[in-house]
Amino acid sequence: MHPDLSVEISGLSLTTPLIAASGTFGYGTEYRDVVDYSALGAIVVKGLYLNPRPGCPPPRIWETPSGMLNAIGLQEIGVARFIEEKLPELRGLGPAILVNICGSTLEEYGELARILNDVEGVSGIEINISCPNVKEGGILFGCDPDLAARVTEIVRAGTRLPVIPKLSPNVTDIAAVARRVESAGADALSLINTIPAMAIDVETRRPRLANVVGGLSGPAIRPIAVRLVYQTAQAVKIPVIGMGGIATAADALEFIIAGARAVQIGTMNFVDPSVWSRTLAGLEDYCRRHRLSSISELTGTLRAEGAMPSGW
Amino acid sequence: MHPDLSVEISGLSLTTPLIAASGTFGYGTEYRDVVDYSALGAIVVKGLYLNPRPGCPPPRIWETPSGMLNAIGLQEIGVARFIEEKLPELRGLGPAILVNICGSTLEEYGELARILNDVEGVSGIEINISCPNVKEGGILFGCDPDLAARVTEIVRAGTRLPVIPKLSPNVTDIAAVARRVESAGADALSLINTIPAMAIDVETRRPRLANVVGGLSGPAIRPIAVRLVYQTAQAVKIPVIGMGGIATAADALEFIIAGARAVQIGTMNFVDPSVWSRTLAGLEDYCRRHRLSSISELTGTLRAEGAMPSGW
Amino acid sequence: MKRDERAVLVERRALSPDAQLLFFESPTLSTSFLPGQFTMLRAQGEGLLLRRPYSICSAEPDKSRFSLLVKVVGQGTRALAELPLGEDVYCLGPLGTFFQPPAEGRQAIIVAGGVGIAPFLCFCESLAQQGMIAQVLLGGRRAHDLYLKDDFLRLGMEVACATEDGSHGHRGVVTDLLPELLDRFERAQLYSCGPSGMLRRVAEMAAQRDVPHQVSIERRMGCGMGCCLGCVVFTRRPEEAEAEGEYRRACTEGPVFEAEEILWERDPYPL
Amino acid sequence: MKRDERAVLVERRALSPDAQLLFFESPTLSTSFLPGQFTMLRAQGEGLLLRRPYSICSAEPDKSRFSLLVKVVGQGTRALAELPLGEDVYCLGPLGTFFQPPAEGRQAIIVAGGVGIAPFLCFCESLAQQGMIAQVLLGGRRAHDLYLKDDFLRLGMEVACATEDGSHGHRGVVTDLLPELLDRFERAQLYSCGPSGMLRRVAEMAAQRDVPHQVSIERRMGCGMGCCLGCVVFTRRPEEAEAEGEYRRACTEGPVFEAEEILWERDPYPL
Ligand SMILES: Cc1cc2nc3c(=O)[nH]c(=O)nc-3n(C[C@H](O)[C@H](O)[C@H](O)COP(=O)(O)OP(=O)(O)OC[C@H]3O[C@@H](n4cnc5c(N)ncnc54)[C@H](O)[C@@H]3O)c2cc1C
Ligand SMILES: Cc1cc2nc3c(=O)[nH]c(=O)nc-3n(C[C@H](O)[C@H](O)[C@H](O)COP(=O)(O)OP(=O)(O)OC[C@H]3O[C@@H](n4cnc5c(N)ncnc54)[C@H](O)[C@@H]3O)c2cc1C
Ligand SMILES: Cc1cc2nc3c(=O)[nH]c(=O)nc-3n(C[C@H](O)[C@H](O)[C@H](O)COP(=O)(O)O)c2cc1C
Ligand SMILES: Cc1cc2nc3c(=O)[nH]c(=O)nc-3n(C[C@H](O)[C@H](O)[C@H](O)COP(=O)(O)O)c2cc1C
Ligand code: FES
Ligand code: FES
Repeated sequence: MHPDLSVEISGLSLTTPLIAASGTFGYGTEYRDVVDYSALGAIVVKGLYLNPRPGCPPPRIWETPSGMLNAIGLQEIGVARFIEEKLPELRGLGPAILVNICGSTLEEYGELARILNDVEGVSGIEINISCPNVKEGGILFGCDPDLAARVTEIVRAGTRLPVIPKLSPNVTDIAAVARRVESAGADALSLINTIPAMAIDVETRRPRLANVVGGLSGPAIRPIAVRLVYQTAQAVKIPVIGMGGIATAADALEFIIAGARAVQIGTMNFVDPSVWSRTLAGLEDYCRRHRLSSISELTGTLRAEGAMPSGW
Repeated sequence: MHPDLSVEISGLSLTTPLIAASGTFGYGTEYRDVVDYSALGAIVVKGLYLNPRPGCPPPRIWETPSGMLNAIGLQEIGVARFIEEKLPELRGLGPAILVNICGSTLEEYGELARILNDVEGVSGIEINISCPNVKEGGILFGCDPDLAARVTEIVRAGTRLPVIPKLSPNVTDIAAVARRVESAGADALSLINTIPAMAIDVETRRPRLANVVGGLSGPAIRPIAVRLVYQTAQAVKIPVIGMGGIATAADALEFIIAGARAVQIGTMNFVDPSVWSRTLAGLEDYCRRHRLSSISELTGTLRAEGAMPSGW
Repeated sequence: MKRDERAVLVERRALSPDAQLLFFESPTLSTSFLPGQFTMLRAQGEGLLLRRPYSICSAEPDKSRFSLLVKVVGQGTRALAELPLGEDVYCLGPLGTFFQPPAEGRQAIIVAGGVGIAPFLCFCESLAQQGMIAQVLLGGRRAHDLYLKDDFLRLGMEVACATEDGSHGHRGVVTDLLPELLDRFERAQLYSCGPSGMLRRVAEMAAQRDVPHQVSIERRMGCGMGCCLGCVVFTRRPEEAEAEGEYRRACTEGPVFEAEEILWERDPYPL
Repeated sequence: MKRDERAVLVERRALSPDAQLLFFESPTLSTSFLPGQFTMLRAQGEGLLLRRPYSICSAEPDKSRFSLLVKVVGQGTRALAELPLGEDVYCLGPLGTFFQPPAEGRQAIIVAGGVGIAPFLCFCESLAQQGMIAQVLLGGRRAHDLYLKDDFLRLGMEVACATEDGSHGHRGVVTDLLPELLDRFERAQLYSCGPSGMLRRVAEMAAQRDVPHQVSIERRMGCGMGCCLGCVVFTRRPEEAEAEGEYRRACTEGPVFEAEEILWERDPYPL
């Protein structure tokens, strides 16, 4: 018997638990020649604001031990051009389409939610709350539980689509933020976004990124991401989508066992576009070996009995 | 001419800017056969409480991509046995001796400071504030700026030795914590302690660490640590000691250019005990090539002009 | 069509103490690319995360072979240079834009430095097949950095060289040789690839004399597929208003750009 | 004295599809260790961070050679198994405690399974030099897991084997063979190394019959130098009160412990 690899996330049915992470899969069509799209349950498109944005100057990326830094500055084409130019081609490809939205103000998030609400082919909204709030000196919405909740409320009010705030790892207490956005009406949560980090060219004494600070992604951050997913899944009742450095089925399973219903893959798709089919095959094999009729049975099944987590 | 590699940290003179990180160099004598101690400016000994502690059950460590997880649970012998059994041997070895202190209560930190104040051979106190506060449900002192400041005050009141709070990376705003402990009387700051993280054996569905969550160290975290040191050094006037995944002179230089006066090495000493002499030679070579008469001239000289850090 | 294709290292040829030509065999890449395009790959076990971009240097389609010119500058290039014969790598490609042959009646002038020489070997192969002879200017520090000089000569190209230490050809930078050629060929088409200082100098001369100029730009690349937006170059197309322009992707809208579209002052230190 | 010493791989001998004996040459390690001690190393370019612990298996001090028995279970052991001859590794050692020879009049009985066989070859070499003959019980899944059987025989040891599939010797676990030997030798000294289930079974039998038992314990290790406290085993020494005991380091107070000091129930799943 085939194990059931489909998952359901607050009304959103996905054929597989594998989702392309925002900002790493463009507007969804770029990898058509080399990725097996039938392995993808959904695609989250590059973060969109209301209007196009130029992004940061180069250099924008740098490789670090088992990770990569990026400071793209959310270069994007604006929601209108996305709907007009990109979405039609994307709709026919199979995976569900989730739109990652960004705002400089609370109002911008609300406006984006209303615009996307009626657009054919959009299955859900992921809210990128790791954006600077221009009205409050650039503090990231996601680093303040109140602001994170208000962004969620305003998006919730603007749309009937599933609303998925994407949490920033850069907070003292992720469970507190998770609970706040859950009460504010989130249907699910996704995490983690990249971790603020930097590198320096010591010969020139310049930062490796023109923006000085960027976001760290890739296998280096996986143990941090698994911990944050575990803490979040224990704090909320809504489904959690986990990500951070997934490269293999075993990595995806770590997130699922820690509490994720589905997972996203970003950086490792750059390294190896066969990651999707390899990972899906690995999940299927695991379900068979462990006699699971559905991958969903595995969510949150960490055997932490007897363990007494304390300081270390 | 020999470049001057000695550094001065709030009255503490170190022959080199390289310091052995707490918990990775035991009580200081273990590496005598294989490490060139003349390359070390100081040794921070394993975190000490007032009384001996058994530590966590095994498994206590796990390797991750370019990193390692540990949950030792602060197994240690208590300050009295340290002074009696370990310190006499350690005193003769050359590097300055810094004691890393831990407390379950505010009072315990104060008591340790008073005890160490008069002990011959102890040159300074590093305060490990990443310890659970037993009186407040186990929250780590270091994750609450108020508590971090109160720990610093109480230690400050108990000793004339230089007081160096060691900051936890697991906070939303490190600059805020840094400024609070600076006002509370810290002479210098060290950072970063390990980042909370976990890994799972998917075949058994058990955590890789008996304690479930542990601390991530090693090269994987270096870009995060450099960023935190940069933000901290810009927020305070007191000297900063940087660490996190340093493996080479270039890595140490990143921290120094980002704002550190000295650096600590932990995990990479396990991997390669020659890291000390290699790194020191590399610093000397760098000073020569860049015509620096003293390594201290390099602290905080990142050329970030023109860069406009914003979201990414 | 782009593929991620297994390629086996079948031969290597040393070019200098730190550069070599590596020959790979793979099913389709040797027949599916155009000169100027590149591929992304990493050698197994090199300990790095991201793939690295390499221009396709030459191809023997009948043998399903292509070559890459690799100069060791870091861990990824070192691992490739040390890859044992018979080992395989996965090559994602062909990627990016390519050099357009010169318009009727224009003389091709190529200015190349260092590893920037790589994409021009296959380009000259295709020019030769069409009976064209390009003027090839090669630059480097020392004589041994003038990679593939003899291969260009064998294809019938006219080659002139410059070295910084004067050990071969003109002593100085390769762009010193350009004015004379531009005087000689009134209707020229310039091509360049190499260090960014060289590219900018060529672009200035081309602009002064209003000569069309295709330039291949190097950037750090994360994906090569147009998705990470890590590889951008600030460009302004003729149809875009004065103040406008945007960051375009060297892996997708490039690496070969029309030089007049590039706003060089927007990348102070791009690598 | 501990050293971090360069060792060159000079020979390899396959023992089974996934195990081999690797011979290294290095200045002092072959003459400075005692049987039961280990060394920590990593093969270059294996992509791992931490070194891995390996027991020293045998030594030829006159040739400055020692051997390690390596079974492939993951990335680190695979890299070592694939290390080309002539390559070097840095070996930190000798580390840890060692097997004490049996007290006067006691018969040495060794129970070893899998890679737990490794430390006993040099131990038996030293027993043989002192004119002693140990009873060696080897266990494994199949015949080919009974590593080094012939080497023990060549040293004059008495060897008995057990395999789970019955392909060689007794069908079953190696501890099945122990009661008979303990009946035969009233004054015995037990030694064991191998899977933790086996060690616990031997320890129970030893305790029942009050036979001294030295056991070598495997733990994940971060440093091997006593500094990370990652490798601990819960032990209670005779002088410690009933309720006491503490976590001791397998790299420093071990890997060889007196079995009676180990509180097995404090490690439900130690690796
Ligand atoms: C389209 C394109 C085609 C290329 N074709 C070739 C080719 O045919 N042959 C060849 O040898 N190289 C080529 N390069 C350059 C090559 O990709 C880099 O040299 C390589 O990525 C360096 O990898 P590394 O791991 O060895 O060095 P790293 O450790 O990544 O870096 C070492 C040093 O090289 C610099 N560097 C990093 N990336 C680049 C880059 N893209 N260009 C220049 N310097 C860089 C770094 O700043 C650092 O100082 C090409 C680059 C591009 C974008
Ligand atoms: C004192 C001592 C002596 C040893 N002597 C030998 C020897 O002579 N020959 C030999 O082949 N091996 C020996 N080992 C075991 C060896 O260290 C491990 O097999 C090795 O660390 C695995 O590394 P890896 O990178 O291949 O596997 P990893 O990728 O680290 O792990 C692969 C699997 O092996 C398990 N594993 C990890 N560490 C250990 C460990 N210490 N013991 C058992 N399983 C482990 C992991 O849980 C995992 O499931 C010894 C261990 C110790 C502590
Ligand atoms: C180049 C790049 C661009 C990204 N852009 C976005 C973005 O626009 N919106 C967003 O929410 N996350 C963005 N991310 C974060 C990823 O979606 C993901 O959260 C993160 O990279 C961790 O997953 P990974 O380790 O699998 O890449 C970006 C990541 C990278 C590497
Ligand atoms: C095994 C281990 C034990 C540690 N114990 C302590 C400790 O007792 N007190 C403390 O302040 N930090 C402790 N640390 C943290 C280190 O001192 C250091 O902050 C951290 O490991 C980052 O540096 P690194 O990447 O160079 O190891 C420990 C780290 C490791 C790996
Ligand atoms: S390399 Fe990723 S967009 Fe060009
Ligand atoms: S391995 Fe580090 S203390 Fe034993």
